Amino acid sequence: MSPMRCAALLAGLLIVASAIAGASEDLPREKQRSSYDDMAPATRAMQDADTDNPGMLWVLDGEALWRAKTGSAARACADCHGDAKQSMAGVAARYPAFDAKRGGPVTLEGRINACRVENQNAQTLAYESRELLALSAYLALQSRGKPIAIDEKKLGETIAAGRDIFRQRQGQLNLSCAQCHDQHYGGKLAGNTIPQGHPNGYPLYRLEWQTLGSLQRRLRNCLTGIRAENHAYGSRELIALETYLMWRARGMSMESPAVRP
Amino acid sequence: MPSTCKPSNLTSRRDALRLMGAATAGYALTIVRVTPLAATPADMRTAIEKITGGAKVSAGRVHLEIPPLVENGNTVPCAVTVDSPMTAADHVRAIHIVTEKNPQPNVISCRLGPRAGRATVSTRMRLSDTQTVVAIAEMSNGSFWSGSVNIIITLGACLEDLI
Amino acid sequence: MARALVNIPPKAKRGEVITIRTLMSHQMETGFRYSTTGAPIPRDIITTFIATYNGEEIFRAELFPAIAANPFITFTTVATESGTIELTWRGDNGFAASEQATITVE
Amino acid sequence: MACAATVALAAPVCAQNDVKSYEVRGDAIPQSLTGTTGDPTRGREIVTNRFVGLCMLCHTGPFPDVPQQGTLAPDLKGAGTRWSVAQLRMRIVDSSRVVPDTIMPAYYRTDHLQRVAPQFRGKPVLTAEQIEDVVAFLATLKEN
Repeated sequence: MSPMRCAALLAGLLIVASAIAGASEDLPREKQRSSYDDMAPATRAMQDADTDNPGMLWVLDGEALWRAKTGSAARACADCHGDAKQSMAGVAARYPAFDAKRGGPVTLEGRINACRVENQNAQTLAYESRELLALSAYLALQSRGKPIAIDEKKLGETIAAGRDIFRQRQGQLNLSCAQCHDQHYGGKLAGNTIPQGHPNGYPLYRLEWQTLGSLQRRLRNCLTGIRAENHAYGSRELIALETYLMWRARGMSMESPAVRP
Repeated sequence: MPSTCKPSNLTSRRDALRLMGAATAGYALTIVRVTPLAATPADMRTAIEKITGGAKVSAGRVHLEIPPLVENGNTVPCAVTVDSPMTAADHVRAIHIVTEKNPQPNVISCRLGPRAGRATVSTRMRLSDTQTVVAIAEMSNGSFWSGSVNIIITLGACLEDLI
Repeated sequence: MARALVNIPPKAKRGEVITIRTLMSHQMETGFRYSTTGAPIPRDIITTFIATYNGEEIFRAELFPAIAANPFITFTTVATESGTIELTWRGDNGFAASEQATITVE
Repeated sequence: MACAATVALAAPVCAQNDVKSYEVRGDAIPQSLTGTTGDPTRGREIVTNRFVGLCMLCHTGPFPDVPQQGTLAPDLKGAGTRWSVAQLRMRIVDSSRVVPDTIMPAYYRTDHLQRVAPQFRGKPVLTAEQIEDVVAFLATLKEN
């Protein structure tokens, strides 16, 4: 075999090797940086003032829904949980959480829906519905300024599964989440600064969307961008990715409802 | 030496790398790129003539503030301030914002008067492309003044599926 | 649910220029977009915003599709007397919403 | 011997769906994928269109009409001086054969990819004709 051929084959081998190993370290905590820090002053101002932050429109809805009796049980969230400002303080910063009954992770949206089914005899709410966004925004607001803390002892396997997805090259463009958000953050993808991709502000108001959206919507956007097959809302894969990302952002302050470009 | 061309036989490995596997049922990707019809600078001139009734527009007295870095054309913060004492005798009657390349030139038309105290309004607008934005003020003496700014729009890098 | 976020200072000195900040929840569908089936999505926007102070109009705006979703409008007014400031939004498909706030002027 | 053992794994250069076979020599593909020379004018359009060539999402280049270029990849200025036509072709067809851990997608490869969205499956990012146009255009970027 000629050296040239050999070199080509070796290169091929390396692709395979790097795809399998993908072995980079997790983003160190001392390098964590909220996307807020990369935003233009005008966009920051929009997040900072509650009366300028469009996400607060959903919070107002969420507050009303928290108190509204719903389902055939005619029970409001507040009937069991009381004042969310006390009972829900810091809760969203711990989600996805380990759900003992299911023996696995549950997202904030998943918990809201489980509560509706089990305690209110109400229908589940669809991802990205106004109601689910409103309730999750209202709950997430009660964690604003609180550090993200994921139960890594109980969710270790989910975190590991999420990390694998984060590092998997995929799609027609053959990119992994890690390549952009661990290795090239701060660079410009066209005019857009690549963020580290911390989910510390969800649900958030994205100027591009002109509406509030969940982390899973954002993850699906990225998968579409790299021309990859998408994962369904609430799928194991997106929950794993969400859990890993929240763990990766551990210690960072919650900003919900954040504003992002 | 040419590389050989063999059918690649990686199906099983690829499947193994599929991570938890299955394609999501019922998934349908729909990429929607909205490319609206664009107005032209001539349409903007027509819109301005409609506002002024053909009167002369002088450059000056109107300050259009748009942050230097517009992060997304779908939500562009802007503020218009007009130099005016805002007294009963000398005030701003109206402030208009028009654009050059949006599907329709008009953005907003505000009516105000001496009770405003200051001639300043702000809003958030959509800009479909990098373009000139013009603010026009109608004064109580019937004169028209304008200020303009060229805005560079950052386009999102990725398209998203419509939900 | 037509939610609004309105910021009007509850107290002001007579003659003081106050800033009123408003945010109204509305998608502001432009009428220039098409659905996935290629059908045009009809326009659905807020067209008019009016502010009155003790019944007298102090500010009015005509809105076009180029106003971003969840319209944000700020304007100023001179605090003349104690009373009520009322804000009204009207739009396509019979959209109507209003908010009131009282102001004490000393 | 190691090489021989990896033939099956490392032979991505296969006629699969819309991808025709091509011959690699060192870090270059000497022959045009279409048998003809591309059109640099069309090539420029592809390179500067963020929805077709995608180049400017990551690269910077000497294109004053393209706002907000990327900063993730080398400046395309002087690409035609740095590389021969054959080397340019290789780097667009499958740059991972030159730089294994590159973030640059292979523009003319449909295998060794995972979880490709259904509408892109079996399709390269650009067609052979488009790649030749892009190569022809990049070869004109001589200014350093």
